[in-house]
Parts: sequence; structure tokens; C-alpha cells
Amino acid sequence: MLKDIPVLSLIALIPLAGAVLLLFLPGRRSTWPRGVALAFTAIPLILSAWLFAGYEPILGGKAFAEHFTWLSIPLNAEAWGPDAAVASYRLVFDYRLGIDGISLPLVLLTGVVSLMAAIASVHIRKRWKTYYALFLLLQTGMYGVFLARDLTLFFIFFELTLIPMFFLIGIWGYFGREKAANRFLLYNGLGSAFMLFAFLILIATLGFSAEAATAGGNAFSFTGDYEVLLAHLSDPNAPANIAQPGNAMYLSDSLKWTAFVLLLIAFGIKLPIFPFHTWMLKVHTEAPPSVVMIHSGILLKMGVYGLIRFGAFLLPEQLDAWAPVLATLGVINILYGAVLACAQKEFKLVLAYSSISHMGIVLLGIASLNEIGLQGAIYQAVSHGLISALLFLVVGTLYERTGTTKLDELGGLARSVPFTAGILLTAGLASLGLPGLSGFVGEFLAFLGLFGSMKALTAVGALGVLLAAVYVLRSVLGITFGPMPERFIGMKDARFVEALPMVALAAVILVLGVYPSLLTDLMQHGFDGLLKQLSTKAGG
Amino acid sequence: MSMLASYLTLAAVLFCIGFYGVLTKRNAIIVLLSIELMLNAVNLNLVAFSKYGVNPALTGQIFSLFTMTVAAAEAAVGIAVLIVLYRSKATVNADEFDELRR
Amino acid sequence: MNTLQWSDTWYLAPEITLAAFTIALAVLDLMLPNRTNRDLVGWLSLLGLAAAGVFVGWQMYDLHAGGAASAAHSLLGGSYRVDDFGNLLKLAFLAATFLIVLASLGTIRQAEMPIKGEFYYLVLPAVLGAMVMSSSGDLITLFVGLELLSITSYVLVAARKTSGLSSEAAFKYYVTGGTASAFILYGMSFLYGVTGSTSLSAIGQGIGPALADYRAMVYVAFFLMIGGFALKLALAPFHAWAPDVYQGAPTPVTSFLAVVAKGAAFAMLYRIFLNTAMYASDQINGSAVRDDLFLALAVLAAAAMVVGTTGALRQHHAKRLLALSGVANAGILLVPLSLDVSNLHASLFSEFFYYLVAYVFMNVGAFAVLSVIAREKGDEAVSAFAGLYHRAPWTAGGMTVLLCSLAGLPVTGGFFGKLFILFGTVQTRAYWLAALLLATTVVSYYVYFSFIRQMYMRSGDTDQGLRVPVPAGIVIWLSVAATLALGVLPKLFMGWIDDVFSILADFLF
Amino acid sequence: MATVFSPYAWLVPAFPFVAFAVLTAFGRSLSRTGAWLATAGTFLSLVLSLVIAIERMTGAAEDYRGGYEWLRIGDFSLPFGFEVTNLAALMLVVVTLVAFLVNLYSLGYMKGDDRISVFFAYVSLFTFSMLGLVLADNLLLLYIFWELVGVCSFLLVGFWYQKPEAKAAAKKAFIVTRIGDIGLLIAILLLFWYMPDHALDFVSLHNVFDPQNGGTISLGITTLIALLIFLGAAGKSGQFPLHVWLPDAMEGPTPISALIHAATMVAAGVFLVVRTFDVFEASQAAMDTVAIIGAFTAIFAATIGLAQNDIKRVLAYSTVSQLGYMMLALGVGSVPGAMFHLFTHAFFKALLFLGAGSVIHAVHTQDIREMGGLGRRMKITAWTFGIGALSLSGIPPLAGFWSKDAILAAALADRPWLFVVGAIAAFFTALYMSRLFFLVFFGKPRGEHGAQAKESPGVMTFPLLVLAALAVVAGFANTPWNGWLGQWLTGNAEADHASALAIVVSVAVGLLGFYIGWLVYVKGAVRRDVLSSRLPGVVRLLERKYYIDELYAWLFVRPLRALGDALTAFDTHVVDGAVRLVGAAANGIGKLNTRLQNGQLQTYGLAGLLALVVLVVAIAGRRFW
Repeated sequence: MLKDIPVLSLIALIPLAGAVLLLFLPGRRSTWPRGVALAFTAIPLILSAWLFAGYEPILGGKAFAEHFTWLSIPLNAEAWGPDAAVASYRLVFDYRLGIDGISLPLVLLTGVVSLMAAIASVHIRKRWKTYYALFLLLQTGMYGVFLARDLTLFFIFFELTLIPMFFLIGIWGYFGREKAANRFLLYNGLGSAFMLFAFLILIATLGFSAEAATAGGNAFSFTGDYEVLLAHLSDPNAPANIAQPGNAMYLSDSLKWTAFVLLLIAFGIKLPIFPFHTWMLKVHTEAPPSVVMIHSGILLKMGVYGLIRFGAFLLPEQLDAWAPVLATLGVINILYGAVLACAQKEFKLVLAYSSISHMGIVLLGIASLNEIGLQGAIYQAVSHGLISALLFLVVGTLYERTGTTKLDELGGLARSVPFTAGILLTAGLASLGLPGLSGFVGEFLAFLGLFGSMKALTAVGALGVLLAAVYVLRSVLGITFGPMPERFIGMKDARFVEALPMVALAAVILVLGVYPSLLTDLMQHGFDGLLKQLSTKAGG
Repeated sequence: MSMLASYLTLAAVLFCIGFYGVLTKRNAIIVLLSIELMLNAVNLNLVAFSKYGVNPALTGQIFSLFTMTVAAAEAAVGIAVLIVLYRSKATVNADEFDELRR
Repeated sequence: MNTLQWSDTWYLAPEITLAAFTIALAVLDLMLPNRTNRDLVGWLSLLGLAAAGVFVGWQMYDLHAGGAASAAHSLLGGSYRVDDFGNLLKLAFLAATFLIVLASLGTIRQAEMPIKGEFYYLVLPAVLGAMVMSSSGDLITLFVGLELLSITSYVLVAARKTSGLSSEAAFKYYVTGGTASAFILYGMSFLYGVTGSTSLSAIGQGIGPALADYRAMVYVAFFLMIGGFALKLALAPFHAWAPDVYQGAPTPVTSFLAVVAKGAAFAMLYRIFLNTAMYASDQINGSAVRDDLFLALAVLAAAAMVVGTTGALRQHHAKRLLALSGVANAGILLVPLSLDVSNLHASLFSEFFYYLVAYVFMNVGAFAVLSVIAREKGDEAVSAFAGLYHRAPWTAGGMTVLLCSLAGLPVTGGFFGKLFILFGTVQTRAYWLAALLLATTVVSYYVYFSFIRQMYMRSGDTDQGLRVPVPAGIVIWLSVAATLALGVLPKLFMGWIDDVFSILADFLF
Repeated sequence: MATVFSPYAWLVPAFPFVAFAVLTAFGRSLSRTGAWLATAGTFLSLVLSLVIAIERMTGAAEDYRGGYEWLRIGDFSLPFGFEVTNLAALMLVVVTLVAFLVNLYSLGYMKGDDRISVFFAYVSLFTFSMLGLVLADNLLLLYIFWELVGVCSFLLVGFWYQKPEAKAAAKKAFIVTRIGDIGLLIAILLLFWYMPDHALDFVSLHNVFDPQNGGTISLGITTLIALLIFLGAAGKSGQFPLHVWLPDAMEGPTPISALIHAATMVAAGVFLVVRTFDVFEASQAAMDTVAIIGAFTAIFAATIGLAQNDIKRVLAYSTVSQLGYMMLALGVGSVPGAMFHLFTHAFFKALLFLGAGSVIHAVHTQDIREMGGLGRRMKITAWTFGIGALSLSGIPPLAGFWSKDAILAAALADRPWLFVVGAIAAFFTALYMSRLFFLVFFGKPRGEHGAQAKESPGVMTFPLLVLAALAVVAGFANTPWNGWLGQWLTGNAEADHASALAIVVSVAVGLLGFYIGWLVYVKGAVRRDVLSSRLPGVVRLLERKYYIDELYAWLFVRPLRALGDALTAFDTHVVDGAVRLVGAAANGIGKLNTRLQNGQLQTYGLAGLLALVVLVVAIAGRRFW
């Protein structure tokens, strides 16, 4: 039954439908928008859970691939120019959705975190209608990014996340919201510009293919279809691989490197990789917590996903050659982020830098170029998504009550809000990689994978684990332990709507920590293609 | 050919003078006149070409007729605009027309 | 058959219609007593524009009636051509003018423009000029069209008689325009000199051989014209007049200048470059004149994009800002032409035209919103948009779409327009242009989102609802709809252009 | 002989876990019953582990292994299983027994604390993790539980979270042990990539590192692995230089000190080394390191213990010192010695802590200078504490004597100079224990509470009695003339290096130490400040624990803080500055344009002219010259 309905499109577009619907509903009070938003956020989650149930790693999700010809644009229908046999060139941007072991975990992550963030949006005080509409629009963007199987489509969805985020930060944020919103928009816009550049280069070379000859002569097309690009990559007869003068579609090594570096920067900004991380500090501190849940929980993962999906799969040689660079960058990320996290006086900043540190671990996983590491990277991405979402949920809840997130103004909250404090402690332990919680698995797999190839670097990176303990305990204990200021006496503990997502997220984190196979089984064959590529490169 | 060359040179000189006037003269009237000067340089060019150019024909001269007519119309409008402007600004100094800036 | 036949009048129907309406309306405007509202004239001119549009469409249908992929009808000895290039642009111009006039109905205040009638019937000859420019096959006709457009638009700019700004703008526009015409004309004269003809096709054939002994003169000819066009198109650094003029002119005229005048100049540029400059290279001693000329265009385009966008960063006056954005967009529009036309990249016109249409809609729409706000607040600063979200949420939403299109964000016409142009640059491996295009696009986010910040994140002095006049509302929503349509289904339009237009039949003849 | 009960060994940790789950779920509603419930859970596991142990003692049942696959990636798989060996069985008994007694004791000790259910939840969680650690059949699983016990210890040390000291101590405990954990983690990574088919379970470890089929892994790597594992062990077992957290950990409730920081968790390090002993045996360098570190820790901590005035800290340092002994034993290759001492030490050290707890309970202070004369008021506590003290000081025939003697004998046989060190440490041990004992229970009451101190309730004294009994008899499990325990543990008959010399010396130093203590603190024959007046420097040095904490502050804490601040500046000014610079650049170009817009038409024209000239010269000009 799963095969009959376009479940992927439903997942991607239902939130959009919700957003449109919202525009026509009364927005005086929060009830209507909130209800609709929750409903339209829950449905995709259910659908993706359904997907999860029906997914078979062996098939690699081929069963779910969807494709409508969206636009195939005639570039030139002339028999003109040097080779007159040419009938037409077409530019084919198709609507292609697909799913595999790499994207499915992230889709699930998106579903879970979005729903939790939607529930946690009780802290939003104004313009509910607009807020939830944008919130849903954002979801469409995110799902689309993880599901798209066409470069242009991917780019469009990627851009689509920028606009709602700009509003969400700029309207509902804290004091410095406008600056933060601008910073976000420009920096990420730059990133997507780099990405588009790389994509177009690839489309113009790898994407070139001859179609069935028509009456007028041969028909050629440029396509952004991911599968086609992959096929051409390994096909020696593809024009992109034929080095002869005058072949405008030849994908020379220099071009490959250009594309690779462009992609690395593009997704490095999202990830973020040092030194492209400063924008996300502002977002973390200025955006409303429920938005940061999405941002830190999912948006950063789009960088991870893109880097693997395109950087790794489409340009394996470059990745292979640059694995040490990536690993070094990863280690820098880990240590830099960790050390800075140790020095912050604002809890949100601690979390921001800890995100940088954790994303470094993802980089290590990617750099390992073996299955363990790559799975570790994805796993780390997912678990970090959940953990940071949970942490920011707690931050929001605490800010509601204490009105501050400065470490030196907080303290002893375990007495007045024991439940929240307990959750915070749990989340903290998860983020410092305590076994039995999801954080550990990703970390361990990433390190394990990289250790196969680069021992020393891994060992250095492992110091991050120690520093993680330092900054997490420093901040978390600073908030929950110690003597409590009088003004916090008589604070109410988390309400049900706040407690519900906390418990849910904590539960997921625990389950993933205790029984990782839940996710790793999905990824089982996800990387086969890439690994084959690499092995052949190594062989020949 | 030398004939042509001299005509062209003269035209070029005229054109340059005109352009120079446009760029430097403070009096707006003079500026308008300078534009006319440039157009006349063109006419000279056209006529010269139509006489001494490659396969001489009347086309050039006809072109120059068009040019003159149009130039006349243009000049008329220009003067009109200038008059309106003078009404509101009470000056014809081009460099005082800088209310629109930055 | 070099003389005008009766049969030819049919092909000139659109132009004739416009001319007729112009005269009729002028007379009518004189006749009407002063107290009667001149909107009547406005509606009539709308009628005229519509009629002309219908004729154009009819002719396009005719051209392809025989199922011929593409044909062109040339009359008056090839000095005037009715072809798809011309027709497409004519449609665009007519549509744009139609929207502008429609929007102006009800938004122009009497105080702003004492004699509205003039505006309504002077727009028509301006469009006529633009149409002539877009479908001439001869230097003379091109020049006449250009002047027709320019002279009328001088007057239009000055339409706000009472305001000194308006007339100053008119003066500046006049001087620049005159100088530009002079340059173009001077260049043309040399072109005529080296080839001995004013017909584009003849020049095209003659220019290759002429290179042998007149190379310098060819350079002079084309660079003079390039200079002139750069001035007309306000390509940086020839652009400095544009913000002043746009600011001084009445808003509808501003958007007319930004859209139609620009488009017409582009039409002329295409005519001249694709018919003559294309052939300015001889294989014998392979002088690279052609490449130089196109390179010059590319450089100008790049400069325009950079200067326009960065200049807009520091601009707080909405009209000046849009003027600078116009500079940047002119640059973008110039990119496809400046790219090397090879058998891989013959889609330059489709790219250009697609973006032009997108640009028409987003600009006209934006100007309409601006005029509505300005009319009500009498202030044309960007800050006038403050709190628009609270006052008119839907209008704010529409404006947001238009701005996204200007900024080239999906899913809007602007996005795909830029995407196609970008792809062209990458295809022809003009990576530096692509990089600049992308960079300026990112910078432009800041520029255009400054409106959005005002609308959504600042609270204006007042919160009572903003009344949007019906015609303006229609225009705004038409533009928004068109922008979105172009963004969601580019195929329809792009495919249509490709079916209709043939680079072989329309140029390179 | 097939084993009957071992397949159910997984139940042993299961009971406490259930208790933990129940308590966390609805702890608040059932405060005191919850406590009883936890105790009951531990009791069940105690029974079961006793059964298992007895079964294994009566007939030599073969080791049992069970489990399932935890994680499979491609062709690597990480199993998740438990293994019952004699060693495991012994540890099960020790852990469950002490845990049960501590639970019982806490019922009295923690009475009236409003978070008592939380306390018992933590304790149950700890018991579960510790048992899991004992049963784990592979290194990864062991590591997981290893971390869990660490967290429990952290939670319990910080149980009174409002005390800043508790907070600091908890943080310190976690972070310092974490250092060791990283070592262990890297060791695991190494093993994963070097072991044939990535096996991590102890059996294959044993086979791979077995001398006869050795050589599969190079000596260098082996040493590296061994040292990294030992780093982990040192972290947990408070070996020098990672011992600093253990004394501070005494901020936790006293029962916790008894359970975690004396009997079980801190011994986990020793257990780990024993579990992976094959790796160590394969590398002499590693063995030497272990032995030397152990010996040094033993004497180093003992000396500090001499100068402490906090009753619990004295005991803490003695724990460190005793753990040093165990490491020493391992270093000189005597697994039985180490395990035996671990076994006895668990009892008498738990006894001492609980006794100390009962004292603190009575006088509400931990400073021994404010105690005194409690012997008459708290008979049971005094007697049991005395037994514990004597046992620790190695006075025959108490348990401590036998185990310590075994170690010293082994050291003597292997490296005599280590034996000397050990003997001196033993002397100090006896000395500070006697000091402690006499100061607390003899003389006049000094603190204000001392006068009306009274004996603790039954739930608290009963465990004391049990432990005291064990502290007396446990030693006979392995005496020089019958090495039963050693045989049972290692399977092969241990070549016991029983030597008269060792016995004599250890007895001598023990008695001497105690005698001196008696002279000084009871009889007053020697003035107490004899040392502090003669060489104050030494005493100060000991009181300040050799300034190790200060050293660390200088070496790590401050540099880290400084680096953090430096990088923050770097981040805000350099990295972000670069970003701002880009923005400024764009703005700058814009400014140029604004400069041009001066409203002067002729300026515009001039700009155009210049541009045109440049364009022509640049593009066309190059063709002509």
C-alpha cells in the first residue's frame, strides 16, 4: 500500500498545505494556528514512521522513488552552429524524490524534532498565525532537502529554508534579532551561492547526456538528476569523462576540485566548519528557543547530509584525497568548539560552541571513508539533533521562569524545578557522550571509523570527549547545583506541554543509546555505492 | 581619400568640442547647444561618408536629414524643459541643478 | 517594393493604432473641460494599448499560421521587420505599459501631476518608439524609434510641472539622453561609413570584409555605440544619472523608464549586435574584433551588477534604491548577450527575455506598492514601509514575493531567470561572470530585505489599515501571480518562447 | 559439570535495575517503602550471586557465556553479552553483599532526608552498573558500564548538590576519571583495529595475547594498549597521579563512600587489569609501570593519610594506598594476591567507613580533633571499628594481614625493593590507623557533641557486625599454607611465594606502627607536635597533600581558562572580524558610488567618459600595441 501513494511528496508537501490553510484561518488567538500546526506537523512524522516500517535496506528505498517531469526547458531548438546535426539541447530539472539509508534517519529526525518544537512553541507570545505558517513552510523546506533527488530541486528546498528562518529569527527573536536574522540570511545565502555554482558546474558537465535521436537529429539534455550524475560519474563513455579539446562537457580535474571546494565551503557554512561558524552563534543566542531547536536540531544536519550526498558521492576522489584535511578540520572543530564552550558565560553560547564541537565529530566520521565512520557521522548528526533540541527546549523553559540564561545568574535550580533540572542533567550527560545515551554511539562509531585510517588525529580528537565533560558539567552543574538565589524560590516546574516533549526526546535519546541497531540497520547498504567507488579508485 | 579624412577629422573635432561643452559649461543653454553640436558632427560624418565612402549613395544624406529633424524636435523639448526648470530655480547654471543627489 | 504598400499597413497595425490613439487622446484631452477627471483619458489609453497588444498577438499567430517554425516579414526594403523578436518584446512593452497606466489610475494625485491627461496620452508614443526600436532592420528607423521614445519620456519625466525636482530630473535625463543619442548616432555614422549601408543585414554582410582595412574604424563605431547604450541603459559607471531621474520623476514614469525604456534600449542593442557585431570577425587574418566587443559588454555587465548592488546597500530612498537595483538588473540582462554565442549557447535570447519579463512584473509590482504607500504618506523613503505588515498584511505578503523575486530567491520568476542566465554563463565557461552574478545576488539579499525588515520587524507611526486603490491592487496581485507562475512553471513560458523565437530567422539573416 | 544457575546470572543486575526503574518512575510517592524496595532488590541479587558462587565453588563448572548482538555495521559486529567465571562470581558476591549491607545501613543513616528515594534510586542504579561491569564479556560493554558507574558515583558524590564543595567534588570526580576513560577508550579502538576479526571479548583477548600463540600483535602496540588500559584503571582506582578526586569524593554521604569509594567501584580498576591481565603479561614494560605506580601510590597516599584530620579523608587516603597495594600485586604478577586483597579490603574498608559514618551520625562532625572518648558511648561502633583498623593495619590473624602478606610475599619474590616500599607503607598504614582509632575512641570528648553522643540504631550497627565478622574470617580463604582462593580464581595452582621473612616483617611493621600510635595518642609518651615542631615543612607538605591539587590548577585548569579567553577574543575579533570586513568592503564600494552621486550632471558625464576611455584602451587598445 505504501507503494501506491506518493508518500514522499505527502511528507514534503503536507506542511506546505498546512501553511496555506493557516492563511485563511482566524489568527486572533493562538488556539487555531497551534492546532493546525500540530496536526500538519504530526502527519509527516506518522508517514515517515510508516516509511521507517516499510523500508528495506537491500532495496535502498527504490520502492519509494517518485518522479514527475517538472520542467524540461529547451535551450535551443536550432540546427545551427558547427555541428548542424544537433536538433535540440534541453535543460531538464525534474521533480525527483527518493529515500535511502542516509536520508531516512534524517527525515525521521526532522519529524520528531519538528513536532517537539511545535509543541514547545507555547512560549511564542505574538503573531501566532504567521509564526506557525512560517514554521510549516520551514518544514517543507527541510523535508524537501532530505528527500530531493535532483540538484536543482535540492537547491530550491535548501533556499526555501532561508526565508522562513529569516522571519522566525527576525520577528520572534530576542533583542539583537534583526542583526542575527541578517547575518543568518547573508551567510547562508553565500553558502547556497557556492553550492549553486558547484551544482551548475556538475550539471553542465556530468549532467550532459544524449537522448533518443529525433527527426531533426540528435537530442541532448542537461539534467540535474542525481542518479544520472552518479551513473555518468562511473561511466567512461560519458562526455564528462572524455578529455579531448573542444569537448565543452569535459569535467576536468581542476573543475572537479573547484566543485568540491565550493561544496565543502557551502556545506561547511551550514555545518558549520571553523572558521565559518560565527553566524550560528548569533542565531543560537537571538532566536527563540523553539526555533533554535529546529535550527540546531535539523538545519545544521542539512550541511552534513549535503556534504555526504554530493561532496562524497559525486566527488569521491577529491574526498579521498582530502580526507586528512577534513579530519584535521574536524579535530580543529572539536577542540576549538570545546575550548570556547568552556570559556563562555552565556549558556546558549556554551551550547552553540558545543554544537560546533559535535559537528567536528561528524566531520571525522565522514573523513574516515569507511562504513563505520560514515554511519557514525549520520548517527552523530541524528543524536546531536535530538540532544541539542532537548537542551534548547530546557533553555526555553528555564528562560520563561528565570528570565536569564547567564550562567552566573543561575544556580541551584535542582531545588525549585527538579524535573527540568533532571532533564537538563540527562541531556548534558547525553551530549558529553555517556554510554547508554545516543550521544555515545555516534561519537564512538565516528572515532572507531577514523581510527582505522588516522590514529593520531583520532587520539587528539578524543580529547574533545574530556573537554566535553568539562564544559557540560561546568555549565549544567552551574545551573542546577549549588546554592539557589532567593528570587528563584517558588518557581513552578515544567508544565505538561513543556514536560511532554522533554520526556519524549529524552526517551528517544535513551532508546537510540541502548539499541542503536534501530538506526544503523537502516543505513546498512546506504554507503555501498560510495565505498565501491572508493575501493575501485584504490584498486585502479 | 584624404578628402574624407579631413572631413572626418573636422567632424571629430566638432564632436569633441560639443562633448567638452556638455561636460564643462556652466550655462545650461550652452550645454543644450553643445549637444546640437555633437549631432551636427554626426551629420557631417554621414554626408562625408555618403559622398566619399565605400560605394557612395544618398542614404547617408537622407539619414542626416532625419537627424536634423529629430534634433530640432529634441532641442525644442530641451528648451521647454529648461524654461520650466528656470521657473522653479530662477537660474540656468547647470551646476546649481543638484537638488537631486546622494 | 521599397515603397509603402497598402498591404503593409496591416503589418504596421499595432504601431498605427497607437499613433491614432495618441492623436485622438491629445485632441480629446484638449476638448475636455478642466474640471472633468482625466481618468477617462487613462482608460482610453489602456484601451489603445490593449488593442495594439491584440494586433501584435494576431500577427504572431499569423507568422506561425503556416506551421512554419518561424518566419519574419520585412517591409520598407527591410528597414522594418515584423518578426518574433520584435513581437515578443512589443508584447512585453505593451503589457508593462498597460500595468503601469492601470496602476497609476487612482494613485496619481492631482497635486503631483496637475495635468494627468498628458501623462496618459504621452505614454503611447513612448511605447510606439520602443516598438519601433524593437522591430527595425535599419539604422535610420532604429534612430527614429529611439528618439521618439526618448523625447516623449523627457516630457513625461517633467510631468510634475510644479515640482522643481521633476524638471531638474527632466533636464538631467534630457542631457544624458541627448548625449547618448549623439554617441550612438556618431557610432552609427562610422558603421555606415565602413559598409556604405544603413540596413543592418547589409552592414552584417559588409562588416567582415571591411575589417581588413577599416579595423580601427569598426572599433570606433562600436565603442561609441557601446558608450551610448551604456548611458541609455544606465550601466555602471554610466549610471549616475539614473537615481536622480528616477527620484525626480513621477512614480509611474519612473517604472516606465525602469522597464520599457530599458527594454527598448536592449532591443536595439540586440538588433545591432546580433546582426552586425556578430560578423565583425574575418577568418583570413582572424582579428578578434567580435570577441573584444562582446567582452566589452561582459565587462560593462559585471561593473553594473557590482556597482548597482553595492550602491543600493547605502540607499535609504526607495526610488533611488530601485533605480540602483535597476542598474544591477540591467547588468544581469546584459549577461546573456555578452556571452559567446556558440552552438551550445544559442539560448541567449530566451534567457534574456525570460528574465526581462520577470523583471517587468516584479518591478512594476514593486513600484505600484511604492506608489500606493507614497500616495498615502507622501514619503518615498524605505522607512515608509515600516509596519506595513500590521497595516495591510496581504499587500505586505505580495511585496515580499516581489522582493524575493528581485533577490532571486525561489520559487519566483526572478529565481529562474537568474538561474537560466547563470547556467548560460557556466555552460560557456564564463565562470568569472557567474561568480560575480552569484556574489552580487547574495549582497542584494541585504538590499531587498531591508524593505522586509521595515515591513515586518519595525512598527510604523500608525497602525490603521492602508487603503489600496482597486486598480493598483489589481496590478500588484497580477504581478505577484505572474511572478509566482513564472517561478513554479517556467516550462510553460520558456517553452513558448522557444517555439516562437528562432535565432536564425530573427537575427543572423 | 554443566552449570545450572549461571544462565540466570543476568538476573543479578536485573533486580537492582528494576528497583531503580520503579524508584525513578514513582519515587516521590513512595519515599520510605521505596528504600526498602531497593534493599530487597539488592538482597535478591545477593542470594542469587551466593548461589552461583557456591555452585562454582563446589564443582568446577565451566565458564558460561550468553548475550545478543548489540550493533552490526557491514561485517563488523559488536556483541552485548555476559560471562560467568569464578572471578565474576567472586566479584558478584562482594558487590552484592556490600551493596546490601550499605542499603540496610542507609535506611538508618539517610532517615529523614527528603530525597531518600532519589538516593536509593541512584544506589540501585550503581549496583546495577557495577554488576553489569563485572559480568560484561567484552571490553566495549565493560566500558559502557564503566562509564555508568562513574556517573552514579558522580551523582552520589553530588547528592547534597547545594553544598558548593559537593558540586566541586562531583565535577572533579567525573572529569578526573574521564581522563582515564579516554585512555581506555583509545585502548579499545586500538584493540578493535588490531585484534583478528575485530573481536573485543576477553576470551579472544586471552587467546591472542597468550604467550605461546603470541606475536600476532607487535610488542610496542601491546605495551601501548596495556598502558592505556592501565590509565583507565588508574583513573577509576585513584592511582597516582589521578588519585586527586577520591579524597574529595568524601563529600558524598558516608554509605556511598563505603560502597563506591571503598569497596566496589574504585576496585573496578583492579578488576579491569585482572580481566585484561593477558595483555599486561605480554609486555614487561607495562608490568613494571603497574608495579611501580602501585607501590608509589601505596606509600605516597599512606604518608598523606598521616596528616589528615578529617576522619573520612584519612580513610580515603588509606583506600588509595590499599588500591596501590593491589596494583603492586598485579605488577609483580600475582593476580590472586590482588584479588584476595580486593576481597578482604572490600569488607574491612566498608566496615571502617560505615563505622566512621556511625560516628559522624553521632557527633555531627568529621574532624577527629573534635572527637574522642567515644569508645565508652558507642561500644559496637568502637569494637567493630577497632577490628577494621587492626585488619587494615595487617595485624594477624585478621583478614587484612593475610592478603597484605600475600602481596608482600609476591613482591619479595619478584622485586625485593618493592617489598621494602610495601613494608614501609604498611608501617605508615598501621600508624595512621592507630592515630585515627585512638583519637576518635580514646581520651576525653573534645567536640560539643561528643558528650551526649549515643550508639546508632540497629539497622546501622547490624551491618557493622556482619562486616566485622567477615573482616576477621575472610582472610582464611587464602593463607600461605592453602592457596585455595588463588587456585579457584586462576585455575592453576599458584606457586605461592609464602616466605617467613614476609610474614615476620609485615607483622612487625604492623605492630610497631600501632604501638607508636598508642604511645603518642593514648599514653602521651611522645608529644603530638613532635614532628610539626621539628620539621613543620614536612607536616605542612603532608597536610596539603604534596600540593598536587595546586599543581594541577597551575598545569591544566588555568591554562585552559586562559586559552579559552584568548580564543574567545580570537573568535570575536579575528574570525568574526574577517566576516565583518567582507561586509565593510561591500559597503565601501557602495560608498564610492554614493560619493559619485553629487547631483552634478557634469560629474556623471566625466565619470562616463573616463570609464569609456578605460574600456577602449583596455579592450581595443591592446590590439594596436
